[in-house]
Amino acid sequence: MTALVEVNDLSKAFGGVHAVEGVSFAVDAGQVYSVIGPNGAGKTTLFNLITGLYTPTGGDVKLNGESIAKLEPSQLAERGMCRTFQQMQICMNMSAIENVMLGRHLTLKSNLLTTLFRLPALTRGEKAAHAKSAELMEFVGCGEYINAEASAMPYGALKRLEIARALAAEPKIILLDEPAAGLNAVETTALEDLIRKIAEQGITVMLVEHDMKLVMNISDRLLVLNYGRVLAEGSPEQIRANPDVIAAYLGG
Amino acid sequence: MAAARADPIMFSEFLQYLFTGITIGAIYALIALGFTLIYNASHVINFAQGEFLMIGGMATVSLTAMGVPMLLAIVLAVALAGLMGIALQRLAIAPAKDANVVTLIIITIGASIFIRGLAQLVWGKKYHVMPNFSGDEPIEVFGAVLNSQSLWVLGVGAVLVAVLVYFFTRTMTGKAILATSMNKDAARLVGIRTQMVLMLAFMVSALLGSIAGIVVAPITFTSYDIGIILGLKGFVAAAIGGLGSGVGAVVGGLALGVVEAMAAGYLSSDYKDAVAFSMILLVLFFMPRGLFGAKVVERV
Amino acid sequence: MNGTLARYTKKFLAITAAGLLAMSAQAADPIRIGSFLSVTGPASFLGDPELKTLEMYVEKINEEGGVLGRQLELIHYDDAGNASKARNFASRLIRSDRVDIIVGGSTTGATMAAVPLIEQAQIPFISLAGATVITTPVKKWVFKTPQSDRMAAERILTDMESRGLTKIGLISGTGGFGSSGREQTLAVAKEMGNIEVVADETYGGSDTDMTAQLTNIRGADGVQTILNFGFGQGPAIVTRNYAQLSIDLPFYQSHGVASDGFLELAGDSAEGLRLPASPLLVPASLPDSDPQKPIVEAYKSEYEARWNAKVSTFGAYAYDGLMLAVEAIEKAGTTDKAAVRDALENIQGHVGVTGTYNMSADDHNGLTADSFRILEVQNGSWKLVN
Amino acid sequence: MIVKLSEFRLKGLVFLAIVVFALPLFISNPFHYSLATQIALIAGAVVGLNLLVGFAGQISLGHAGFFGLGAYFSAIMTSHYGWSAIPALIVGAFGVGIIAWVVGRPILRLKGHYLSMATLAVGFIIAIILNNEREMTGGPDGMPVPAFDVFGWELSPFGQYSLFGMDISGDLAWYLFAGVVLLVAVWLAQNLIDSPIGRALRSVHGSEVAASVVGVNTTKYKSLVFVISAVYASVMGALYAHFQGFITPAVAGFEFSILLITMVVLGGMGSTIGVIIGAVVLELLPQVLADFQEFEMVLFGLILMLTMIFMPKGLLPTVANFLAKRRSKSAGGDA
Repeated sequence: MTALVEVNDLSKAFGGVHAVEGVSFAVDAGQVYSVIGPNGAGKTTLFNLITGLYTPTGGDVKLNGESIAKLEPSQLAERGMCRTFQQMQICMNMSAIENVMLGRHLTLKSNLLTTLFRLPALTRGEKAAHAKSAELMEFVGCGEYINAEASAMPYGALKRLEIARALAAEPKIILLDEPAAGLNAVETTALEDLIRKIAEQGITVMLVEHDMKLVMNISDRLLVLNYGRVLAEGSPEQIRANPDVIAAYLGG
Repeated sequence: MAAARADPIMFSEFLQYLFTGITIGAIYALIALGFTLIYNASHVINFAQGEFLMIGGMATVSLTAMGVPMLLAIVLAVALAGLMGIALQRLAIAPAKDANVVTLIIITIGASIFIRGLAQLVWGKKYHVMPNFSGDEPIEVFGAVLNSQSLWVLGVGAVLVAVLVYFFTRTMTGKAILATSMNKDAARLVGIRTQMVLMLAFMVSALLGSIAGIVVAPITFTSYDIGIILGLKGFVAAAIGGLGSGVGAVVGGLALGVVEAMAAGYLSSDYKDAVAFSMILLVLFFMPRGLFGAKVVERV
Repeated sequence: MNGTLARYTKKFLAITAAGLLAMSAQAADPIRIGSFLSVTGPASFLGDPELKTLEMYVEKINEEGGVLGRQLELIHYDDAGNASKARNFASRLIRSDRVDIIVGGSTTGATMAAVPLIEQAQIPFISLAGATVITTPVKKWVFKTPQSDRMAAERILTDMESRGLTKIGLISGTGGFGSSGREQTLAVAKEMGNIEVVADETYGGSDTDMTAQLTNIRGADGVQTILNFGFGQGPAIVTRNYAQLSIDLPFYQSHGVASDGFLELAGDSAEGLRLPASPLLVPASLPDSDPQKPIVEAYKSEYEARWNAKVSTFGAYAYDGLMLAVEAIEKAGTTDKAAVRDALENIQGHVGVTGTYNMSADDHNGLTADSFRILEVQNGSWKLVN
Repeated sequence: MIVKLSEFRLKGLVFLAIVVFALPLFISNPFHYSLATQIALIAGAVVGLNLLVGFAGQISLGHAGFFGLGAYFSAIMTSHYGWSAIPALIVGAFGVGIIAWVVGRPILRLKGHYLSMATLAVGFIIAIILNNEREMTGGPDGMPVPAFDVFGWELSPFGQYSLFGMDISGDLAWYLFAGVVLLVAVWLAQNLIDSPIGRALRSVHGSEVAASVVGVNTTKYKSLVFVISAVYASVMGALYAHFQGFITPAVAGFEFSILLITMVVLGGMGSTIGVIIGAVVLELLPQVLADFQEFEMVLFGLILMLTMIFMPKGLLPTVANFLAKRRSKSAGGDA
């Protein structure tokens, strides 16, 4: 069986500085796969490379065996890859549920004629998208904001809203960039449950996270980056026992 | 070699277009530098930039007409423009600091209409002449002629650029402006009063604009509405060079001036402005941030 | 909705009818003269003296007892040289202010934008703009006071011909005046046959340097003289660039710059250039027998005394426009629009500042090319050549 | 709990319809109709521009170029080639759409001020061409435009018509026509906004990255909205030309472009009714200020500046916000 995501010798340099260098790993379908490492280790850069925001300077990324290194983010979404961001990307000019409905974009057939004259086909699609989005908001735990404007929502709820939007696209794999950052203990526990529920639906989850407790609890496998290179890779137990990792975290 | 006989004439024509282009280009460059200064400090495109030019020229002309000696008139006019720059930042830009980019553009457009309206009330609608700084006798070079005032424009332009370079690399204030432009919050953390810096940027930009307005007035004449088109051309030059780049502003200005003159000379005077505008589209097509614009990596 | 409309229409008609009755009842109501002028904007050098002229002469006429025993009321708007604004203000003058006659339209664009409206509303209109198209073909309600650019072109080219200059380097502004003048010059040259335009360059209204265009003209094959058609500050820059390049070909400008303001801007560079103009610039050189002399002198001295500014040819267009309107109203004996229009069309031998007007059913301008005098700049001032 | 999907969707449109049809009860002068007609047509173009600027967040400083192209295409085809106005308008809109698409693809990659610059350049080039091609366009002095005709029936501001058995003046007829055109323009714009396409457009403004990672092809949508707003401008430009009866290249000029975007920003970006208010204010202001004569320019600049400083979000959103706050305050007091 081939891995869902396969990263091969991936590198990215910004004007001579290597943010990511020679990174290789594979993620199997259905896994919760976490990327950890100290600040500046290249975790977000790695995510940006995988999701098409950056073009790699070397190496390759494969999704389901297809090379995706040169594709646009929107093309990756078509292939079932979705993500959230460390610095949240919520459309503050839209209502909460519209943000989630945006996630339905690829599943909605939009045609200029039906749109302009608001023909029944469009209203039907919109009603369904609305219902599905409301359901997803309940699922991620921000059901109380269904009729709210995004700009009126608190930080924690926005983080969950962003996950709901990614889920709305019905992805095969979802990449979460520091979903627990800025959350309190209660919210973090809720997030942990949410990630489990997502994984239970068969969606592969990739995670960049600083909260070690969360990461160790839910990950199937971990990748440790340091200075843009792979320091270690393995199960949570293996990582916990890895002397290089301990040195990097404690000594660094 | 049949064309050899025509060569000297062709060369002197070319030289003539070049002189014309460089002179007008130097003016554009000075205006573009004003845009760049304010853009760097505040990310605002100041559509009232041309009005500083107008204030410089008109105030000098009206003061000399009142009998004030030329040099003193120039100093007063520049000071007036500087005050105007400060007032613009304090009264119009600072109170709207949370507004988005387009809103700020409209505010500066409102300000420019307001300033122009005031100038029209005070100075009237007529065009005015300012004498050349050093005689009307043109200088002849290889069959092409150069207005002596062009040399003033180029010379003053070069001095201003040198002063700006010194200001930004050698003085605390200049460095503070640069630091603020790179990262406002960090600048504030290290104790830079960013509002003060913004005010300074507007003032320096106004000084620059008014000096440009004074040195070009003998060539272009001056009137209450001279700032519109020159301001616009300055913006064009700044965009060609890359917003925020001092080198870009100078190169962009000169390039725009030379292209205009060459287009008028060799292509069609009807379409010379269209040629200049096509040039921008072409530049931006290949270099979306202008010739020397900073490459910004979007952080997500 | 429908009922409302009907009611509204009835109401509207009732008000209009009442208004008409009221108007005819009070004969002492002022005569309303409407005007839209380019008082600001790029053509303000036209609109500004025109407005000043209208204001001072309406005042003066009122002091002297008005017209038909009624006072004049001037209602004026600034179109800033913008054609849509001009149309709007024309509409406002006709429909809201209900003026009796319109004297205005500083530029051809502003005039032409208002013409369809004026023709429909059937109100006499005296334009102050120059282009031939305004009165050719004749439009029933539209008249104009300035000579057309075609006459200017004829006058200039004839003068050139008489000096043996047949190869012209033409440079013109891309604004309405320059562009229409260019077209007329090309057309007249073609008709005259022996005149050839060997270079044809243009410049934008706010260009600051025309050296490149002049260099091109200088290099044109066999060029003998240069003609600049344009107005605003552009021609002054052309003149200065011409002098800087030390071009020694005879230089002509159009009537668009026939003002002392131009001489101030162009300075010494203007020395020796010729242009067609009204005698307003040289009243002293007119022979005493010239019927225009007293009128020109009076206008000049009155204007300059009142505004403490140099008189300009463009203000004179407004003077002639106002005086033609007054004469027509007096002749018609009423402000009835059709009667005033007919009177306007029949004006003969009206001596104005610009020239002597002889209107007719197929000439709503009433001037000939002879009304232009050729002036030359000598020692920094205008001299009458012929 | 769930769904208020389309309940109040067309609130703005209904409000606008009431204003449009009630206005004849309050104005009593053909000049006012003429002004109102002109405002309605310009407002239609502004509604289109708002799709681009307010919803998709892409600045255009050259939109008058498309307005002018539509106006001149219709003027030229009807006066030089004997076309009827409707086909001229449609073919013109189609052509302008294609031009916008061709131009839009490359320049919409640009961001922020660079996009402003590029659109400004496009607008300028169009205006320069209209100014220079005298044979076709009449040059800077402009050209007359025949009356608007539908299947041989002419709509002229100077005519007399009968509608449902009632006599109405040409001015009123044009006003009603322009009002209906504006309502249709608003309706189509609202439909577009409240749709997957509209969401995609707004997301390009809200967060282009977010849009792209859920599969929105941002380049495609930016081009689409650019084309749509250009077509709006073209159609309104054509109608404007026929209404005015005479056009000059100023309809494609830089100043008019700035005026259009100022209407959007002043009224309230992203609010369809707001930008119409912006158009109304900025068209009426010069009429009001005309009485101040030489102070007109100072006052106009001052009013524009102050409004934008104190209402940076635009007139309508600021007022709506203020009312909402007061309402919630008084509601809080009741509770």
